[in-house]
Amino acid sequence: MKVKVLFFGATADETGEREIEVSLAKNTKANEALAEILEKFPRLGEHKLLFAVNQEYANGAEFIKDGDELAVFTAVSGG
Amino acid sequence: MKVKVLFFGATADETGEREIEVSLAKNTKANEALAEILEKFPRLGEHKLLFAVNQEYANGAEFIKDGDELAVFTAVSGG
Amino acid sequence: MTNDFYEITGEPLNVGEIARRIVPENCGATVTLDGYVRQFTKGRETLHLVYEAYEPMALKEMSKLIEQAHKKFEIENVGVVHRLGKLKIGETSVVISVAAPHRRAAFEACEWLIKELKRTVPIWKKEVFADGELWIEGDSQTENAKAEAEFKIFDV
Amino acid sequence: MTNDFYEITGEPLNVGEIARRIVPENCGATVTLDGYVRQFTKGRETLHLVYEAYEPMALKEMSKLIEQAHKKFEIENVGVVHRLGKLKIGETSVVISVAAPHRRAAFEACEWLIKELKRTVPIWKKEVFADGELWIEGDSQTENAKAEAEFKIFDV
Repeated sequence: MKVKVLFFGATADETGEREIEVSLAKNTKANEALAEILEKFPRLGEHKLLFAVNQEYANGAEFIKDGDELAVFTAVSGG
Repeated sequence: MKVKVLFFGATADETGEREIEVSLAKNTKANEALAEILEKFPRLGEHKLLFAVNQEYANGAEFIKDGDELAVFTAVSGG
Repeated sequence: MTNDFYEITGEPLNVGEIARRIVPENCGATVTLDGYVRQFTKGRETLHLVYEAYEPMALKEMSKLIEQAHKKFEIENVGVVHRLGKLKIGETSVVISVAAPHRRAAFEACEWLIKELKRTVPIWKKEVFADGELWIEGDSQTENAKAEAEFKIFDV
Repeated sequence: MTNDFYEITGEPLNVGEIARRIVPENCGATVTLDGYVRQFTKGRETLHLVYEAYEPMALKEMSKLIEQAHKKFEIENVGVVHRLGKLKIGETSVVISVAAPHRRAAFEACEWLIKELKRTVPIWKKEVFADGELWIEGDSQTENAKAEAEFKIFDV
């Protein structure tokens, strides 16, 4: 299955990407998906990361579905 | 000695005055001055009053001097 | 150097303009209290309000409050502006704006300033209803009680 | 019926206009937090800032915060507006305005909303200095620690 992965701010700078498509095996969990993304972009590992699935914060246990929108970003700093 | 007495809001309505001149004996204290004012305008007694001498809140023990500016008003309600 | 101001005016108040005037270069947050005329008080409809002040004393008391606020809280600038005269429903009667390096102090100082202003600054509000009008005496039961504890209220 | 709004915009923010939009007929006070670009952070001079958002998620999170605020506090209306893009020194980055029948609730809700916005809404700030630039990661040590406790931070 294919998912979209978004990067913002520091993670967009580290990866040089703002949006990529990633192929995942069926029944992949959020934490496994993140591990695959980190394999592609090891420098992301230098940051404390937050991870969202379909615009909701993920705790890692969620099952990813085909077409999901994932996002990897650093701790927020708005305000 | 002569002093100026100011009224505002409810006390101006009760007395029908905004500013009067009052003659006081020498060495009159603030609470005595207020008592004299109340004698002139007994309906002021229906209100809880605050009293200022020269634009400072008075506790009653202050000695009034010639030319002082006294003010009699109800609990404030700005804001 | 602080950049405080305190004013009494008969003109309409512009909340944003007041908040902007106290923004210092090294601060991160401004907290602003904007008080305005309610249409209904305990179910009774207010047509408009009239504010009156003992102006020179009110300005002195406002100045004292700002001075005390600087001692109590780590704040940079304070602006306090109160409107006088006839106010329509929804019009702003008072604006208090506080800028501070840390927002916690700005929130605390702003809340303290409005509480103290309502207790100590000689300004009075008259509510005008369809069937009469009433000078409001004191902000509320609670705050009246506090006023009595500190000033002498002459209850004859 | 509340009259809340939450927005993300590239346009300059008008604090007074935002505060005005939430004024209801039966409320007496609005509290507004106005956050803006500091010139100096820990002694280093910031030339300007750039804010970026994960916009659809940021709007969802803002909507959730407003919903939670209505449950936690007795408030009437809330307005939250965050600016994006390049901001000059002194320009407002965020405005949070809360109207309530009693000012205590407005102060509490406004302070809670800015704290939570800085912790949960996916918006990031880049500080641009004369000699480089830096994406800020998390609001502060303290608030980061709180974020970790609630969301899972993936520290690989």
